[in-house]
Amino acid sequence: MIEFKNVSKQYFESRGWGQKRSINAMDNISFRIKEGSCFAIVGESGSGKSTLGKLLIGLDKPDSGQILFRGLDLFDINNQTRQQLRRDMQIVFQDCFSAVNSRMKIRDVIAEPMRVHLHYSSTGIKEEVKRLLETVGLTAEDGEKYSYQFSGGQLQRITIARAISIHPKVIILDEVINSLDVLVQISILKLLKRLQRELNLTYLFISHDLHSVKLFADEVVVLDKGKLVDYAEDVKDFDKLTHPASRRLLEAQLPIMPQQASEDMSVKKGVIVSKK
Amino acid sequence: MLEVKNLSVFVQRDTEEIQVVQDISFQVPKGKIVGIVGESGSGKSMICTTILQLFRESRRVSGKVLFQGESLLAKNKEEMRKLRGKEIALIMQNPMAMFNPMLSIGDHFIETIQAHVNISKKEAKQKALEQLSRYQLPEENILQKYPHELSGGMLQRIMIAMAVSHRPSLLVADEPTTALDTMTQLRILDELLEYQQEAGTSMLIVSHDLGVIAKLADDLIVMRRGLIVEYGPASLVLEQPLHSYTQALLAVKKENSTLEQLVDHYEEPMLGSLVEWKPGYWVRQ
Amino acid sequence: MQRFLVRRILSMILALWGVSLVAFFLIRVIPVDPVEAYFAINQIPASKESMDAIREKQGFNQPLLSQYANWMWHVFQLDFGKSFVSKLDVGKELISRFWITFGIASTALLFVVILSVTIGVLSAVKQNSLFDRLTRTSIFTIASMPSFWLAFILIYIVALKWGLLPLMGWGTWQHLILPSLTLALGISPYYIRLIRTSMIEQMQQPYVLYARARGLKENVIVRHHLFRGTLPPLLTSLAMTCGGLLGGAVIVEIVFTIPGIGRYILDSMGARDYVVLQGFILLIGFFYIAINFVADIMCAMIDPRIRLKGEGK
Amino acid sequence: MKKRNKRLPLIISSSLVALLTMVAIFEPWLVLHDPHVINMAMKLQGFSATYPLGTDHLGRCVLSRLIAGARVSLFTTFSILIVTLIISLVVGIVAGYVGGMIDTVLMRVCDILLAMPNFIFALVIVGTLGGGLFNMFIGIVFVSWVWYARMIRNMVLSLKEAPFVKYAQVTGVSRFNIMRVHILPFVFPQIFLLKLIGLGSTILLISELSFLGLGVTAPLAEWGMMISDSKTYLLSNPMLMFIPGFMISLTVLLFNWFGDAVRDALDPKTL
Amino acid sequence: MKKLALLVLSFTLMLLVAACSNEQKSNQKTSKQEEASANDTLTLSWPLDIGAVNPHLYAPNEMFAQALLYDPLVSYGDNGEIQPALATDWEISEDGKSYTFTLREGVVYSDGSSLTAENVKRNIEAVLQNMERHSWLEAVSMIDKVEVIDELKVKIDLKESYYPFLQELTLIRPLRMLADSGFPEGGSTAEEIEAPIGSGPWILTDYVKGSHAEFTRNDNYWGEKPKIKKVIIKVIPDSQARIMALEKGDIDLIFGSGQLAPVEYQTLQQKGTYQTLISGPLSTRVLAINSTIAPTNEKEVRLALQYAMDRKTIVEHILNGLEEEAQSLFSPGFPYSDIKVGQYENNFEEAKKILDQAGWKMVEGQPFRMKNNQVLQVTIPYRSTELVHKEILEYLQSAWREIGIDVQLKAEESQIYTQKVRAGEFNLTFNDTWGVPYDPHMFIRTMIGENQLGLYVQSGTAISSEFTANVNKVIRSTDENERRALYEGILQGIHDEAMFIPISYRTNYLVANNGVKRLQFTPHQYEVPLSLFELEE
Repeated sequence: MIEFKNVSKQYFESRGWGQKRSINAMDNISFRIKEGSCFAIVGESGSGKSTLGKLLIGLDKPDSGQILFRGLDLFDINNQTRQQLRRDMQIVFQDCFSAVNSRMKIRDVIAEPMRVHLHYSSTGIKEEVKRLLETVGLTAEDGEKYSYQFSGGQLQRITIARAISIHPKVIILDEVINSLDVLVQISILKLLKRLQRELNLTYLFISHDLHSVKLFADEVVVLDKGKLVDYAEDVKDFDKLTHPASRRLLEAQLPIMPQQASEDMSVKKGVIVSKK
Repeated sequence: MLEVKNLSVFVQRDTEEIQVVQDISFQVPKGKIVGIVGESGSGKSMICTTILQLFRESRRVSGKVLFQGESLLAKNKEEMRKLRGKEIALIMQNPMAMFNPMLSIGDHFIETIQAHVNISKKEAKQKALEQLSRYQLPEENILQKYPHELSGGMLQRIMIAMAVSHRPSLLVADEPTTALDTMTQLRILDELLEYQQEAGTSMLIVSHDLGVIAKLADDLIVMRRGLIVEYGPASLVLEQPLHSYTQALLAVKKENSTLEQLVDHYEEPMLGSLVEWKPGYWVRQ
Repeated sequence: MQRFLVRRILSMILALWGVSLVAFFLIRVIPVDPVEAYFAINQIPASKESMDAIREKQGFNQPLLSQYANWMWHVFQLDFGKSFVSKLDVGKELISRFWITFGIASTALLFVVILSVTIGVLSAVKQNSLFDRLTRTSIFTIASMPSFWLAFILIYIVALKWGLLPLMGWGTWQHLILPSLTLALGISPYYIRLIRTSMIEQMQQPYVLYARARGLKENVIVRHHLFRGTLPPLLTSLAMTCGGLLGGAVIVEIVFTIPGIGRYILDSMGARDYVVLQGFILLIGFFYIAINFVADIMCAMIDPRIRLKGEGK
Repeated sequence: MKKRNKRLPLIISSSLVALLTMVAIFEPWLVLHDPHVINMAMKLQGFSATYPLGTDHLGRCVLSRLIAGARVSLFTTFSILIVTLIISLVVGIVAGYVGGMIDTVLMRVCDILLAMPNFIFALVIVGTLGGGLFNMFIGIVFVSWVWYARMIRNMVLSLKEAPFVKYAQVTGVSRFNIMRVHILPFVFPQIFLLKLIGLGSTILLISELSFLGLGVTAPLAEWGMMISDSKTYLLSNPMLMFIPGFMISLTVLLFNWFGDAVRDALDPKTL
Repeated sequence: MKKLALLVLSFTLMLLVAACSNEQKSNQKTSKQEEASANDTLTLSWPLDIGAVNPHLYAPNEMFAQALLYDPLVSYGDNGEIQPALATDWEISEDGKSYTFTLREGVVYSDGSSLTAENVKRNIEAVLQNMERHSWLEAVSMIDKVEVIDELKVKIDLKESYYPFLQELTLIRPLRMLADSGFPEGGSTAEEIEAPIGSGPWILTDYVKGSHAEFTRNDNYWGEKPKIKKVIIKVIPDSQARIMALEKGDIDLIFGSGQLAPVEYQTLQQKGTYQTLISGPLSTRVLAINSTIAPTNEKEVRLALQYAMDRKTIVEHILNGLEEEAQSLFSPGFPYSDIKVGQYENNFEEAKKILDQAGWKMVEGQPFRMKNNQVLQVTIPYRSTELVHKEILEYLQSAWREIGIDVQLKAEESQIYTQKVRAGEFNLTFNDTWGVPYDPHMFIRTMIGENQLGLYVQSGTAISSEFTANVNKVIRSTDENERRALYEGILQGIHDEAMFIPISYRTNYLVANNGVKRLQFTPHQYEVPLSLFELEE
């Protein structure tokens, strides 16, 4: 369904006196996402996983390579097709509080994409908003409220409702559960799983938390410093992830065990070099 | 070392007063680490700031906070100031925001040292360097660096080095690793643990992440909506949690759990009283 | 830092060039013929021939662009031309008057800094106290008076009734006080508010909380953390105000009869003395840009975030 | 209790502003005498029942002229407010959101205009165009939109990075709608508030230009002009100069207070 | 923090240094000033800086200061009589085209050099060199050549005969004499002079631009020497400031027309602690009526306006009795002002009657008179800075409303006003006569000049062509009787066609503290007779 072909992207950082340092955000990355699957991309911060999401949704352009959606090159299409693609692809951000315009009522927030893409009557939109709110576990009355009246979990449900309102094929989930409480994370993941089944969606799940990936995704790739370093067809098979970067991510998962156990863990020492 | 008795905290919001911490008692014994875990809004951070009396909004506090036998709540501003940083040191979350962007690391370090010891700037700087080298941050020019030139992990480590520079008898860590990368998080926790064991300091650590608490704590407190749900030795609580809420939290972190099995919300009211199940192990019914 | 400097200097040059355009063309689009104006202020009934002769001589009948080029060429050699009316060297005339105005403006600035820093800091620290309310109310009341009005009151009370200071004119340091005080009182409230708000905002910052957590003394917190954070916005707007001070000096110079640049410019405006007005705009523009440049550099020295902005994001 | 305290200044100041506006609007019905009619026999009268604030040097009712002056002063001030608000919003939002060449050009223009102190620039413009209400209006508008436009642009630049704007972009909402729905509602209140606080200084600027003989001219009655008209009566009839001066101060104070009250009511943090 | 403190400190220091450098300069000034302010010094205020005091140029050189330093060949006495000054004697040739002046012996400039015929020639030629600037003045454009006859005799040849030539020689500028050492290199005074060196009663001894100027008595003066040793002129542009300075004792004297508003003069007079004095008529405040545009192109309308002028109220209430009601265009005491042409009395009923007869009728429900659906509306522009004009016009606006005339006042910034007037965009406007020695000939002459205000006044009238011819004739006539007859015709024409509405005669007035003695005026509006004042011992 979606294919990345040798995609590279560099960012430049100026160093004064016209000197520039390039940072490889994505370095010759290729992979393919099957329709109806949940494809996870993991990596530490700075590994290039957010850039990948940005490119796919069209917020940025790659330096080289192609990104194909159902065989169409995303960066070689006319405006009409692009508008259609915008309907097919939606995104949900990590920071749900700033992903919603705080001056708009929730019903207008949810209706916004519909007003662009679907030619519903105003009553039609009203009905649809109500239906969507109920689908994600909220009530019709919530549509009259503003974003600051909701908790993070509820707001994330609203952004999900907004994303599915125009019947997209693909949704990019950019660290959607990271700033939420543990149990709320589970409820959002469950909601997303249900919607995927009902609406036949394809997910691109971007995360740095392998544990949630394991719970939620089907396939996984690991990014490290802009390079695709590891791939597992089934997330249950974490053993297949052998690259040091993948191992680091796995080890960083703090196991729940009593304190005594950690005593024999070797403590690494040294200076952490600034990434800035 | 630190004893909290029947602590309740009320916060003024608009017109009503909300009780954010309800009748909480626990103690941090000398040389031990006590961890408090709970989701956002459970009141766990309130406890830290109440102990140190560091808050901006109007709060009403009842109960007792005893530090080395003295009531902290009875102390005046200047007495509290002298305790803060010297006897009770605080490590806070989001180090990027905690450092004044206009002051260099050296400035921060020196003013911290000078706050409690009457020494010259030069000596303070010397002390800062010693302290930094002890924590594997020996580069001299780190003192000249400004906060935004350093990574969050680095700043957090500097924060720890600063916190322990007066060898406090109690270290309060409020979400010390929350804003950090997973890798860095691990390293910071190791360092904290190492310092605690070496210095024998008592420590109160607060986090929403069970993993963090599990790694450090001797005693563990699970909080929800201002109440203690479960309180006991970490080994016991983690291995065989008694309360269903704790069980739900732990289940998420289990290696082999699947999404379907997990509880996704916990709405049961907590009306029951806290009972001592075993000596030193309390659970709410 | 170097990159920051280079960028600032480049934009400074660009702005200066723009100012020269404004100075030249804005003045030229005005609907009054300077030659006619010249005869009018002398109340001389002029004939067409004599006006044409002067136009010819002054080059007013050449295309505007070549006039501009010619003017700029002379400006580069620091020659601002001769006044159309008085026939005196504009550069010299402007500079000699500029120092007087600058004297007033800088003394006023000193007053502003002293007034606003003391009152601003104190009222932020003692927020909502009687002192805070009282000083702020009185200073805001004073500031709501038109400056010429305030000047009259000051002259009447301090100079005429009490006889403490000279009424008006220019000469000793005593002459400096009332005009600059008038200017300062007019704008201090803005700074008091700025410092106060900024300090109170800083108090909300997590690093202040952290400073308390480390047990720092309150006065150290005020000095190191609160006041320091107030400096960059304070400096930036003080630099902006330098322009405002020069502008406000016009009125003060009128009321106190000080032979400064403002009065000169008002007279030249009446006479449509192009050459003077152009030189003036350029001079003030240059001064203003230079002051802002200095302020930016100072801000960058105080706030490392600005300084390093040019070097990587 | 606390809440009411905060509202109180807003209620009082806004009703005073409303009152002043009413006075300005209903001026023709409120004046006791025609503010323009001269009655030499009644010149320089003191306070009386017929002339509550006395008469001026041409025997006109001072109170009536004060009321008529409120109309001119407020009308000018408000129209300056509205026009600068519109210009700066359009320029700031377009420059900030559209970016590119348009942004560069607009901002360079702003740089240049900002390189001149406001008052002096206004003075040069009004002085060279010649005095009068309209020229003064032009002069003040010309210098006062720039700073706000700059400010708005910077606000827009950071808003542009907000995820909800990014979302609107990737969903295909039109540029115009993004500016209208997602940018304007965030920029407008802040700028309006700033302008409201700046109203007082606009009134002062008008009166100062009038004082220099560059502002409002006869036959309109305006406070600044009333002051400059009665300058020569400073010694013999100081009240003639005092009353309009007092009125200006009062109005400026009122607007400053009103602006502060609005801000405090909106943003409890800063007080 | 230390770095910061250093920064702030250095900035403050910079400011202080800048401020101090000014103070030092000014400190020296004051010490000098104080030294001088002994009993032999008179201090007075003047609204403007005296300028470079170039005798051959105009603004920003102040006329009164030029008059203090430089002498003319002949001077203007009472009733327009020409009196000797630097020239003791002069001969006029038969055809009126050649003037030979005999210079006074022993006149020395303040630099010690003597007045010579050569020097006079140099001065006049310097003026001629800058012809475009002076062409407005007939006396200059008429000069054909200047010849030195001998050491003390100089002959000026005119292109045509021009009777007011001697009168124009008395002008303060541009035909006064500068010492040779005052000429800059190259000899042209068109732009600047080397130094202000004249032969007048005063010497400029100290000058700080925009602040003050100090004049010291010229002890070698050829005429009657001033009684006072020193005079300091302080620049105080604002009348209120002047009054306060007088009250504080910073100045001794305020002199001149318009330096105080009428009400301010009255207030000071009523205080009783000062000497106050008003001069005789110096020039006339008149309203000029444009005869080229409607509705003032109708003679009836102009006549009605003449009758509708209540001079009494204006003089009494606005001018506070400082000026006299004007009965004629030129005040008594001017050449040819004894010609009687009649006058219009204030009579509102008469005005209404004339308008009714002319077809301007009051219509029911309309505030103003109408004719052919046109409202009787007159536009009067004025300089926004002229407060007295404004008051008079505001009064007229209100008074003329009574008889159905709609007065539109247009306050204009000075230069714009001038342009409007030159373009004839007015029905009425203020146009004061010029005073001695210009009146009446210069005033009359400009009425036929292109783009002149006076042209609009006369060219729409029925008698315009005859009027123009007469004016051309009168300035070239050499015969006194013929001149008189022509003036009679001209003045009568002006009156009959109601071209100007005289309002009052302008005066100079002064307020001085009691230490100043022998206060008086001269007929020159722009001269301050400092040489005549005395100080109490």
